[in-house]
Amino acid sequence: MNTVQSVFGGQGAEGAQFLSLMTLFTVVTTIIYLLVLAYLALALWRRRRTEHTVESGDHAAEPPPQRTALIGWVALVNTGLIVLTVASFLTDRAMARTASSPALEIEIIGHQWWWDVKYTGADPSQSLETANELHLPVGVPAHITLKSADVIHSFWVPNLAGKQDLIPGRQTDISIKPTRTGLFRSQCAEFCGVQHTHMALDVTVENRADFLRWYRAGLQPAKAPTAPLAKAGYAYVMTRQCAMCHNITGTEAGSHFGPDLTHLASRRSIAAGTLPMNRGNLYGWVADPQANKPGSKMPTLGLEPNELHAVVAYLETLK
Amino acid sequence: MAGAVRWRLAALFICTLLATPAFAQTGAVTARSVAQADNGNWEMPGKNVAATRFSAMREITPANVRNLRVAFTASTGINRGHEAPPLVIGGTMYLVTPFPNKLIALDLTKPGAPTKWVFNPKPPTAAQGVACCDVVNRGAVYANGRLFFNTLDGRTVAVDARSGKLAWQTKLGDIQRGETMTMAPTVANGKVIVGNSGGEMGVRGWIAALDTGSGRVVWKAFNTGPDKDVLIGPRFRPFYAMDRGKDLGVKTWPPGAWKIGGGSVWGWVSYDPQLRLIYYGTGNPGPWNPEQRPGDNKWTTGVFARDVDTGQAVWFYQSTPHDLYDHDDINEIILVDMPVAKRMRPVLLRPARNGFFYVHDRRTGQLLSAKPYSYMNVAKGIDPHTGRLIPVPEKEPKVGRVVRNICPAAPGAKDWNPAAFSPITGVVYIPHINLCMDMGALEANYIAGTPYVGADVKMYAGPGGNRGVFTAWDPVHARKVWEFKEDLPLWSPALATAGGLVFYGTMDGWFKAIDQRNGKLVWQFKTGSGIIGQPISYRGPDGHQYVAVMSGVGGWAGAIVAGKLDPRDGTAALGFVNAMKDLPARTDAGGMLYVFTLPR
Amino acid sequence: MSSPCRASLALAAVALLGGCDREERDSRGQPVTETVPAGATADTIYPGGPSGSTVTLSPKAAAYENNAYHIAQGQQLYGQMNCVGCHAHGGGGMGPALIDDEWRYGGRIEQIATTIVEGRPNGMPSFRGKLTDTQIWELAAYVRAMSGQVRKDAVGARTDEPSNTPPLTQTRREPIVPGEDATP
Amino acid sequence: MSAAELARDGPTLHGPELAARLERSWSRDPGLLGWLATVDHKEIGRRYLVTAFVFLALAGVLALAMRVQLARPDQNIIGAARYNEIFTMHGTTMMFLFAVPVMDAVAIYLIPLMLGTRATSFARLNAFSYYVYLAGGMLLWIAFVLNVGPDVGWFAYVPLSGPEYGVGKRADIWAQMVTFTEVAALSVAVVLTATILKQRAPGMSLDRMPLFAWAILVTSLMVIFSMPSVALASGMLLSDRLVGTQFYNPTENGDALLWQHLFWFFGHPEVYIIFLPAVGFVSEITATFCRRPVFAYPVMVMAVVAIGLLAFGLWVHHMFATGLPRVGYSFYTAASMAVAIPTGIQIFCWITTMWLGRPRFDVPFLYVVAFIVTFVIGGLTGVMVASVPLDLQLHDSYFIVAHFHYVLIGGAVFPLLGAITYWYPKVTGRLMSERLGKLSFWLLFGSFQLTFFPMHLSGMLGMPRRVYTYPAGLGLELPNFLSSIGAFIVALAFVLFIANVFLSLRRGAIAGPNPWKAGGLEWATSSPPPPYNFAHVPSVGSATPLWDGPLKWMSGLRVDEKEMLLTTVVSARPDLREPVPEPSIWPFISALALTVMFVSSIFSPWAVLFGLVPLGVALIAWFWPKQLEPTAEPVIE
Repeated sequence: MNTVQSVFGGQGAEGAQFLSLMTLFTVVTTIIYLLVLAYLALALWRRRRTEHTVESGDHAAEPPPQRTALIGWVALVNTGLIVLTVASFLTDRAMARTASSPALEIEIIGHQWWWDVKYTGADPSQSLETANELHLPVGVPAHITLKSADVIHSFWVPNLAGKQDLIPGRQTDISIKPTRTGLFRSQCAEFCGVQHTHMALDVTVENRADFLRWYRAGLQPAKAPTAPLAKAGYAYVMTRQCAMCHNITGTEAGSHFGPDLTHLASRRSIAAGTLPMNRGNLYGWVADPQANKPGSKMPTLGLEPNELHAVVAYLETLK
Repeated sequence: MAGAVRWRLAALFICTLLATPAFAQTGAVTARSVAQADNGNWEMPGKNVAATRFSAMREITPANVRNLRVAFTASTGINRGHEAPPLVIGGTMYLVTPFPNKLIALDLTKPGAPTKWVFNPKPPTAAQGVACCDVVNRGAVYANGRLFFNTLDGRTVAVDARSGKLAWQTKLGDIQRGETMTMAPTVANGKVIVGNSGGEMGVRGWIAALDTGSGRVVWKAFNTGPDKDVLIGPRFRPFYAMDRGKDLGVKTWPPGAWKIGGGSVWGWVSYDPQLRLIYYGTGNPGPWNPEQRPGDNKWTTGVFARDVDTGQAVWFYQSTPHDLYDHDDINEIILVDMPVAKRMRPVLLRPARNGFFYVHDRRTGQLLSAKPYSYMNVAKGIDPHTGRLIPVPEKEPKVGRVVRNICPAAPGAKDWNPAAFSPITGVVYIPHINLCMDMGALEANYIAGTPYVGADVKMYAGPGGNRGVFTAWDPVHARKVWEFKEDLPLWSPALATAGGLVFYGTMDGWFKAIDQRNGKLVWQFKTGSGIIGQPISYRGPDGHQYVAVMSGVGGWAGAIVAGKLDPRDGTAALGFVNAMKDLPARTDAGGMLYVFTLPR
Repeated sequence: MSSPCRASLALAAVALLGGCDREERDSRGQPVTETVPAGATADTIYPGGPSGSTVTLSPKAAAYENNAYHIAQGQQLYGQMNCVGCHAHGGGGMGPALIDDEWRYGGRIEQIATTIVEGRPNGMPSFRGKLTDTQIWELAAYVRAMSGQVRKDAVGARTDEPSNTPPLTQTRREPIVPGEDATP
Repeated sequence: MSAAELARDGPTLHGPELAARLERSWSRDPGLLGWLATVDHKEIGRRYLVTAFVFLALAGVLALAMRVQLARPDQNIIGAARYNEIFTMHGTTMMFLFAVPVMDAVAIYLIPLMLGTRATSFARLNAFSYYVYLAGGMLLWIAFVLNVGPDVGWFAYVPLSGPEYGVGKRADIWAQMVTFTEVAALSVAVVLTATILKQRAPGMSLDRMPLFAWAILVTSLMVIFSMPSVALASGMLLSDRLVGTQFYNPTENGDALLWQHLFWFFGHPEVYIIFLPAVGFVSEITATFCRRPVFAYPVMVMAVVAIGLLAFGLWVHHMFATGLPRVGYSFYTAASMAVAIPTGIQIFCWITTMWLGRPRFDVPFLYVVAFIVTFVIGGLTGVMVASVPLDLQLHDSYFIVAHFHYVLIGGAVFPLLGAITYWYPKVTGRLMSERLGKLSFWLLFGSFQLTFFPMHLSGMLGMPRRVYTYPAGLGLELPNFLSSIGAFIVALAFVLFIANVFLSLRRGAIAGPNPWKAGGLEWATSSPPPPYNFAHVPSVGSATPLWDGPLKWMSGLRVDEKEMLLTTVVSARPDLREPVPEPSIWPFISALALTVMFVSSIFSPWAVLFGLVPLGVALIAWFWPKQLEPTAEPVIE
């Protein structure tokens, strides 16, 4: 059983509430199901003392015990459903309460097939923008505002909480209070086009100190490369196709059509979870993105080998 | 040098005092200009460093203006927007044309004013690709025998006024990053003050002072970024708390956004010789989409006062923190002395683009009055204690939703075309516009050298259906004296004369004169193309009063004609085409100087 | 199925055969032998008369001209590569209008592609090396769609952004008479 | 000719001579034109059935293709774009071209026989509906073959299916197919409602009507009230895509959720439109194979009506993740829970019928038992996803795929297969083989669980819907592999069932009028029934007429003209004689004109205008009144 992307994880406050409600529902529904099966089995294979069939002449008869059994059954079903409804309503309210005092404001904008994650706050100069990754401090309730830039997507981290759709023209939100640290994987849950499959998000829940260290590192602009190969890569990225679509804070590249690459090398995956982050995959992705993620908006650039080495060398400096 | 200036000021007081009773309102103590005396020349676009645009010539009066006739005309041979004023120094008139920015000298002493010489700075044609709102130039300035003006590709050029030879030129802007220069420089204390334009191209705004002799950059101050770039030091004491703090040029922006945050200086610079301070406004923050740049976005859309010699900032007032609607604050700044609570105070008057008429004490930047001079529904007013604009929240543009009926529209209640101040009536004559717009914000991508706007705009006439308004504003009592409607937006500046007239032009080519006291139309003349040029008045070699203006439609409002745009797309020319669909039928492009005088 | 059904099915298949290439999605943009013909200028005078057949269209034109997928990608690139900043939604601004029938440098798809690659002296930036060949041809296909040159069933009616140009499906076809492209 | 000389089916005319006279006036002329012009509900019902099963087979093949692609992680057998087309076609075909039409098919065939009448009302409208349905299906599948098939999901959420992101004509074709199928479904609903309310055998008052007829009545009313919602939604989508209106453009104050509300207001009643006829099948089969009428008839009827009403009140549970106010959601949680009560009651009554009766384990009854075992699991997972906190985790995951396959295949397809086995002798005159039936049943039941139960697990392991592949290492390999294996066995079971249907056509045992000794009126006529169904109109004294003593027959209907008897709505007392429309080619031509109009209106809005002219001509010809000789109306004794 994987612990990275599963509703059984329960590492978030909402996730835990989901598990307890799910067990209650499963128990009640299983009891009802067993009752039905038992009644069915008995009805089919019981030794017949009396029968009310056409052959026995009184097929229209409806003996009273069955009528009372029917009323009893309706009562049982009603009470079962009422119990479940009330339990569901109470759990829903409990989940809503975590939204009461958010300490972390995050804004996630869904694009066709990647996630734009912004840590906004009172002080705009301390806001951080990254892509396809979400870091959360454990125990701190985070309020995430969800917007979409094109079609409807759905933000779902099974281990932490339920999903919420990202709808163009509307602003939905979700509150998550992670209770245990860990590395999780989230995936878009609303069909959003050709590459809906490869629109994942790496979620990292860490203790407060690690989170602040990551956050401060994220605020630093990209360091200028020093190695000659990386410098050649930097020149290619700034003067050719890459700067037309990507943003690398601290450099000339400032377009938001594609994901932010400022700290690409410190992420766990490439292209919204399509490939795990390592040198080989960086080569594979930059050389021919259409092979790994056909239909993605990143075109196959047709790089010369030396250009490819240079670009990958530069990308690896974007820690 | 200082002594001479003071003497001339005294002389001016005396003659204005004499003139005042003839036209004074009933007993009101009017504002008085601090400008130098009028020597009949027109040496800088604002007529003087106080930017009053007031000519002391009194030969043409409402009585005889009826028979004003054309003295001579001259064609510039260029069909774009002519926003520059003709300059007259001695017997020569100098014209600066839109791109390719020719400087033409006409000899006024000979009949028909033949051309003496033409100076061609030859800016590269590619510069036209990064000029956001028509390839205009707002004029040159004359000082110590030289003419200084900017070329579209970002060069400040000094030309010897007699020979037309190049004295020096300094490269300041880079068209590869979308930077152009269209403003008219100002000469203050031996320095040429210039700034860049390109707020729509993600350019970082700056203002620089060049030595008039050598063209060396004496100082340069950016309008975003850390305090050392903005030349903010110990002398900086903004009046209001919202403008105080360390490195606000970085803190009020998302990380790195200030590097492409706009705040360009493409408007007017005024200079107070006594206080040795220059006053100028900063442009809009980039991109237009406000959600992409949370925070107050210091130091955009505000007014700076700087020491002319060192460039150190003395005070700053932000008219529109976190500007939502491209309300650049670069409009003209008129320096006058005015009675405030019965005491004469040195003030500066600003009919700002966000629709408020600001009066500040020009020593400290304190806001003395700020009343709307045009219809607006995007702001509730200015909080007198904090000096902060109070926006209307539901009018804030959001990504993914169109916000409708935003008044005033992006060009504001009045765009760049400066008003005129008449010390005789103490009233500011404001030719401005009455437009509203629908605006939708989009996520903007920064690609150097391409537009960085992120908004979809569509403009239309404001309440009343008229697109232009001419307002006479009494700064002392902060109220309208009179106002009349114009069908087309007024994109031409005003000229006030001691003769009691105000001259302005309309976008379909009428050059009009109205009476300063009641705004009645007393004379008009149909020129060949729409007028967005600055009218001037000068004493000709024969001692008579002449009035001159350049006719050639263009600019942002006239882009539909100058650029031959398609009216079916209302968002064209950043939304202005939707409001000017009838303009192509009423005027065509042109480029002609008209000079008028009374018959001899 | 009984015979009449099979007959009508075959008939319908033939009728709709034209539709299949309109929606072909090749996101990779296979490189066709010939790239943008360098130096192809506006329809110009051929000294000594046009050489043989009239202007030969580039083989790529057919792949992009009426292909819905490429036009849709071109529409997104038009917004994201800041073309909308200068040309607005076809009405023009800093740049000339694109929805009218005046083509200063030629209105055929390969001429538009050449304009995008080379740039033009009066301020059109050169995107050579900045956009891939496919992207440039997709942009050229969309620019042609703005003035109604493209078949109506290949274009999307409107974008989901605020804009008030008439829907592309209703844009009246502006005639381009080969060789008579308007010059200013 | 005076009333007396008119030939009538009475004491003077009966037996084979009457049958021959009726055969002559009720049969249609042979050949293609006759085939296209038929108005016989039995022939139209058979065509619907065959066409629906063809589409089932096509969509089934697509399902297999999807399972091949998903058998192992990170496979690329089918490209992303093609896979999206395939799952869209699978969903759309199953919902719009198989599930609703196949229930209509069985209803159109059986209702007149069950009610003891000779034809359906609006017989030509019935024929028209089939052709419109066929045209819609062909439009979708021809487009799919020509690489223009929709790829936006069977629900086509905007803005993905909108003008900017829905490239080319793909989403238009989906939206127009919806227009076709909903015109067809509305027509059938009108036909069935009128037939049930006005043409029941004399004496069959509302409380003696077969439970299947009740189910079809409620289903038809649900169609009439829900289909216009999706018609409006798809019409607005088409105008957005073609003429540039702003209904769904969020930036111009349109709203992406408007589509979801309108679609699901139709979407949830739609799944009950598929489920309620199956409830009718189960009631009929349970009654016959337990040898007694279903327990608590009025409670069963009230349950069906309750489901019909409640179905309109809970569509927002499809939209729990769209950020609507959370207190509002809890009303829909309560409504979704409430709809489980009538279903629970029905389950109890069926089992009580088995308890009181003596169940005979023939194939149809096996399907009913399988239905109960499977559907209740689906119903209970439905109760789970009715709760907002649970649905926020389970929505749009494979848990939901498991849930709706349990309620749709378990809840509707199992009873359908049982119904086909049960009424096959009535339609063809021969019994299906019991041995092959049981083999295909057990194979289907076992493989169904193997295929769809693991999907609950893969859903909870975070596998979203509509993904063309999944990464290794998430524990999804085993459940997906099992599902893929199961899917092929389900396909094999279907092939066996179809083989049984074809083989029994010739080799099945001769059935005779009532092989199961059932109680319904449809077993009172021969198998297969003659074109006129009943020589004499039967009259009914109880809910199960064949079980309660010999049938009484009425006479007096004309023989030389097609005529049927209308009865009053509540107590079914004889009311009027109604002439039955003659076969006519015009419904087919009207359907053709409608098809040309709908298909060409995808390409140009003017087609809507110009297309009305041929359609108008065809409709006028269709409704042109028939010249009946004026005859006095005798009073029936």
